[in-house]
Order: sequence, then C-alpha cells, then structure tokens
Amino acid sequence: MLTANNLGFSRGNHKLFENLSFSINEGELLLVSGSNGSGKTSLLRLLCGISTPDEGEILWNGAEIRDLGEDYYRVMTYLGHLGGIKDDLTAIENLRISCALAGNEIDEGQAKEALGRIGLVGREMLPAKVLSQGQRRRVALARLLVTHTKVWILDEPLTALDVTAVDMIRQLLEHNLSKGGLVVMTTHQEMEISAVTSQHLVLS
Amino acid sequence: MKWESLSAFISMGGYGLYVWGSYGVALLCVVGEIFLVKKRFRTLHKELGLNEKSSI
Amino acid sequence: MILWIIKRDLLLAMRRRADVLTTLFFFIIVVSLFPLGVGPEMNTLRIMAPGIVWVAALLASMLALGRMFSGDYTDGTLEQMLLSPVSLSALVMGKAIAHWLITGVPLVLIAPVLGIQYDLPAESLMVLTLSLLMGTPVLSLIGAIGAALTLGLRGGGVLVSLLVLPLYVPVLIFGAGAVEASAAGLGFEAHFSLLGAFLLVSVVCSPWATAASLRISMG
Amino acid sequence: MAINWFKYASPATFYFLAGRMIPFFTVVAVLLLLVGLYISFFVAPTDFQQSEAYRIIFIHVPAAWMSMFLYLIMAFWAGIGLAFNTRLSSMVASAIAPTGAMFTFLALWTGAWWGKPMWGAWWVWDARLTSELILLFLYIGFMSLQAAIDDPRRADKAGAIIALVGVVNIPIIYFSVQWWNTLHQGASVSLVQSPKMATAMLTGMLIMALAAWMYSIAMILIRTRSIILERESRTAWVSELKEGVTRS
Repeated sequence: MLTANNLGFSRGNHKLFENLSFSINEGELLLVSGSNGSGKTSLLRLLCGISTPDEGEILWNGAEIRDLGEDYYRVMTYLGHLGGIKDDLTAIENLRISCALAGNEIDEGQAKEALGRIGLVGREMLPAKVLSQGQRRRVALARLLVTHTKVWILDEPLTALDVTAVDMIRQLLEHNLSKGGLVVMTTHQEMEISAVTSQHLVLS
Repeated sequence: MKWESLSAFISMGGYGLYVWGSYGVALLCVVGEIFLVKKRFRTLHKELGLNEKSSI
Repeated sequence: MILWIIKRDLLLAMRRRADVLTTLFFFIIVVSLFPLGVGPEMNTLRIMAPGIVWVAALLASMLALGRMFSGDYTDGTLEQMLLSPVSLSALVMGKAIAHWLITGVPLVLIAPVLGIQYDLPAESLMVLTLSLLMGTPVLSLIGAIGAALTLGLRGGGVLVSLLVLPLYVPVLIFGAGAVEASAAGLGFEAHFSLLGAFLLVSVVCSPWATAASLRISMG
Repeated sequence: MAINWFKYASPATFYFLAGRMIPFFTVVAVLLLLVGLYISFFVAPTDFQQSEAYRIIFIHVPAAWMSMFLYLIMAFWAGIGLAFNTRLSSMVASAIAPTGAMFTFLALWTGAWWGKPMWGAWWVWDARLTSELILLFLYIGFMSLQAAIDDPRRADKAGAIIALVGVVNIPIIYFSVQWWNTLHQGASVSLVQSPKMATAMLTGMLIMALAAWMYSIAMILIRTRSIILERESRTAWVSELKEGVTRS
C-alpha cells in the first residue's frame, strides 16, 4: 500500500499543493490530472522518491520511502516524460541498459521479443535517433513488458502513441493491476481501465 | 607619547605607504561591507513595505 | 552493474569519437602552445615541462566534466539511475571510471610524446606518465562532485572550473613534483605514495559525495 | 536557566533575537577596535628587525585567522543544515561567506603590502599566502554556486556539499603547499616569525582579532536577517510586520 500523508510541496515561492493525502491499495489505479503546471509531474517525482516533500510523508507498506531507499526502488518502476532513451544507442541497447539499471538484466532475445510485442519489429537494431517520437516512446514503454515490479509510476505514458499502442498499454496496465500491482499515472487522454478501484486526483 | 610628531606617525619609519596602504584598504573593505549589508537590508524593508523600528 | 555503466559510456563514446578526440587535441594544443609563449630555450622548457603538462591535463580533464552527467540528465537516464536498486554511489563510481577511461587514459598515453617535445630525459618521461596515471583518476573522481553540483545550471561549465580547480591543487603539486624530484635526482617515492593516498581517499569519499550531490540537484 | 534552543531555530524568532543582538555586537566591536588600534600604534614597540612595517600584522593576522575560522564555521552550519534540514543554519552559512571572503582578501592584500618592503616583491609564493589565495577561491566557488541556483533549498544543500568538501581539502591543500614551498626554498622571512614577540604586540593582535570576531558576528546577523526576509517574505509573520505590529 502506497500512502501519502499531508503532502506539501512548493517550487520556489509557488505552493503547488498542500495537505494532500491519499492511499492506494494493491490492484488500484490512481489517475492524476490537472492543468499544466499544477504539479502532476512534481507529485509523481515525490512518489517515486526523486524529490523530497516540504511537508508530510510518503509511506510504502507503512515505511517512509526515503528510509527504504533501494528496497523501494526494487519494487517500483518510474517512467518519466523523458524516457531515458539515448540517441546513439539502438533500440535493443537502450532497452537492455534501462532494464539493467532497474536491476533486471535481460538478454538480447528477451529484449528483441519485448520490442517485437510493442510493435517495433525490424526496428530493433536502429539507433534511436532515426526513430519517430512515438517509436521512441514505445522503446521506453517496452520496459513495462519485462519488469517484475509492482508499483508503476507513469508520467504521461500515452503521449505520441497511436490507437493500437494506447490499447496495448491499457492491457499492460490491466494485467499489472490484476496481478495486485499499483499504478499511478498522469494523462490528458481518456482511457477506460478496469481496475478493482480507480481513484481520480485532480490538482488545481 | 610614542611618536615625536604627526609626520613621524604618518611616515611610519619610512614604511608609511605600506602600513597606511594596508590599513586604508582594510577600512575601505569594512566600510564597504557595512554599506552593502545595510543597503540590502534597507532595500528589502522598503520592497516588503515593513516599518519595523529596529531596521538599523 | 558498474560494468554495465562503464560499458554503456564507452559505447556512447565510441559512437561519438569526436568528443573524445576534442579533449585529447585540446591537451596537445595547450602543451604545444607554451614554447611559443615562453621561447624555445630548451633548458627553461625542460624545467617547466612537468608543470605545463600537468596543468594542461587538469584543464583537459575538466573540459570533459560537463559531459559527465549532462547527457543522462537531459534524456532522463539520470532519473532512472537515482531510482535504481543498485546504490547510486556504485553507479557514480562507474561513471567516474568511464570518464577516466575516455579522457584520462588518452592523456596518459600521449604524455610521453609531448614530453619529448620538451626534451625530457627517459626517466622523467616515465615518472611523468606514471604520475599522470595515478593522478588523472583523482581528477575524474573529484570533478564528478563538481559536475553533479552544477547539473543543469546556466553557466555550469565555468562554474564547475571555479569549484573544482582549487581542489585539484594537491594533485598538481605532487604530480608535477614527482617529475621534478626525479629530474633533480631526489626520490619520488614519497610523491607517489601521496598521490596513491589521494587516490584512495577520493575513491572512498567522492562517489558518496557525488551521489548526494546528484540527489540534491535532481530533487 | 533553561533555554529552549529549538525556539531560536525558527527563522522568525531568530529574526527578532538577532535584531536585538546586533547593537550589542556593534558597540563591542567598535570599542575593541579603538583599544586595539591604540595598542597597535601607540603601545606596541618598534620591531628591531622590521621597524614599523610590522604594524601591518595587527590586521593581517586577525584577518587570516578570521578567514579560516569563518570557513570552518560556515561549513559547520552548512553541514548541520544538510544533516538536520534546519533552514536557519543554512541561511547563517550563506551569510558567513561574504564576510569570510572579505577577510581572506584583506589577509592577502595586507600580506602583499607587507611583502613588498620585506621581500622586495608584492607577491611571493609563500606557503601561507598561497593557501590563503586558494581559500579565497574556495569562498568564491561557494558563493558563485549558491548564486547560480534559483531554488533556495537546492542552493543550501549544494553549498553545504562544496563547503564540506572544501573543509576536508583545506588541510590537504595547506600541507601540499607547505611541502611544495619548502621543496622550492621559498621565502624564509615570515610575517609572524619574530623570535619573541613583545607582549604588547600579542595583546594588540588578540584584541584586534576579538574586534574582528564581534564585527563578523554583527555583519553575519544583519545578513542573516536579510536572507530570512527574502525567503520568508510570504509568511504570516512577515505580513504582520507589514501591518506595523511590533513584537517584543
């Protein structure tokens, strides 16, 4: 269970949010929406532990995520709106390295299979700089296919994706939720996801 | 009195330039710092519209 | 895991060979410019050679510091590193090793050739190369702290030199000092053991400080 | 008497406390300075080796001491701020830096003006002066780093790291420079090397050092107050000040 208690966070002198509390159980989805600059990305960066809140605490199964550190990172996958894709590396290299960084080493076959499933057949050996925006996004999202983590924190995973890819991501999310995973995501697009419960958080 | 005359005091046994050069710059630094520090504080007070008494 | 990082950074460097060569050429040019500035008098040059080569090495390795984290920062890889189940200090260590392999080792290899320009005797050439071999990793490790602190700041490139160059002083003194001591017929073992001590201290402390700085800069 | 120290750790409380302490430190600094100057020029005897030029030590030595003390204290408060996330200590650390840099500059300047008649050159690569120069670079690095960062929290923490790295390095740099200097047979006359310093000289130096301490504290307090106002300009207690409510 991921719990946020009385979170407060500000950028410079600008207060993004305060007294924000929620908790997400296993199998639950939290959709975060709000206008640009309302602090969606900031909230996700707090939840994954990149930033520290000014006030309040974030708990994973009752323990502060800052104290858990690497134990929390082992069960959590964060996909920022920057995908961590290197222009000079091929799709396969990109995927294998980002998986290795997440502590989940995969071999070339697994990487190739994942990229194939996400619709990049024949593009595996191309350097990322020749891929389109949507294809690069898919390379980043391919991590979700091979990861074993429970908590997914996704920042705008659907941008630049076409309908088939969006559908594919929806299935992926549903699969993770049905296994008892937790998903927190921001999105501008409407998406129907069947989850045990889904909460909607609107930041203003 | 240690010094025979004012000019002896100023000449510092022939080292006047160096002694007063050091002390002069020290004075300049200290006065300059005080000025800058107070200016920063006063400007802030004005910007924020504070009218607290102890605004040195 | 460290190996993954080193392998990746080397791979990236291989795909962008121009960057590596720029640093190397910078080093060569700086060293070659000095005689034009101070005159071709060989005796003077021989005395100045260790200092010149070392200062040029300092500048060259600093020049490449900006690239150490900025690429990973702009494409989001750094966020993933922060969230890796592997300790960030270990990843940082990998990055520093890669930085040294890419910028430090070429300098070490080319140094004897540049020393010949200054008519250094064979023993001095050897000591110079060895001192660079021990000193350049320290430069990469200390530099990593500066690079992490100035991440994403405007004017970060100049700022990093301001932060890091004063910290390079001991390495410069003992690196260049070793060559001078050997040229003067004095022992240079003491210099080398001190360089070794600096290396040890920076291996222990710097990845930790760099990791802390990265978390601060990203948070 | 039990004092609740945590109470003073709040920027608002400190703001008012500092405001009341500043006049005290200013007065003490001025008095000490007057006494110190009197001793320096009218009591301390002429040095038989350096004649009257040695009177520069009455500012050189206190300035050099302050430059080092202030760096240590700055790193200490910055470190506390980093470890315990206490905003006030980080603010004090940033308030110390300019005064520290000023004293470092003064130590260098007076060192040069003493060196000219004694060594015959404005600058000599003497171990003390060289370390002092590097210390100035460290101060400038700290201030430039903080100035380049917009987010005050990041500026505090980044400054703390570089200050602490500097503290670890200062002894290493100092001994390196010392060794380098002896290896190259540098200047042999030192500014504070008089075989037996007259008591009056020592007293003068100590009183001037105390005056410098009091002056530094006063400056740091005012600067900390400015920093507090800048950072807390949107809080309730500052708004209260705007309305002219006076607290005691």
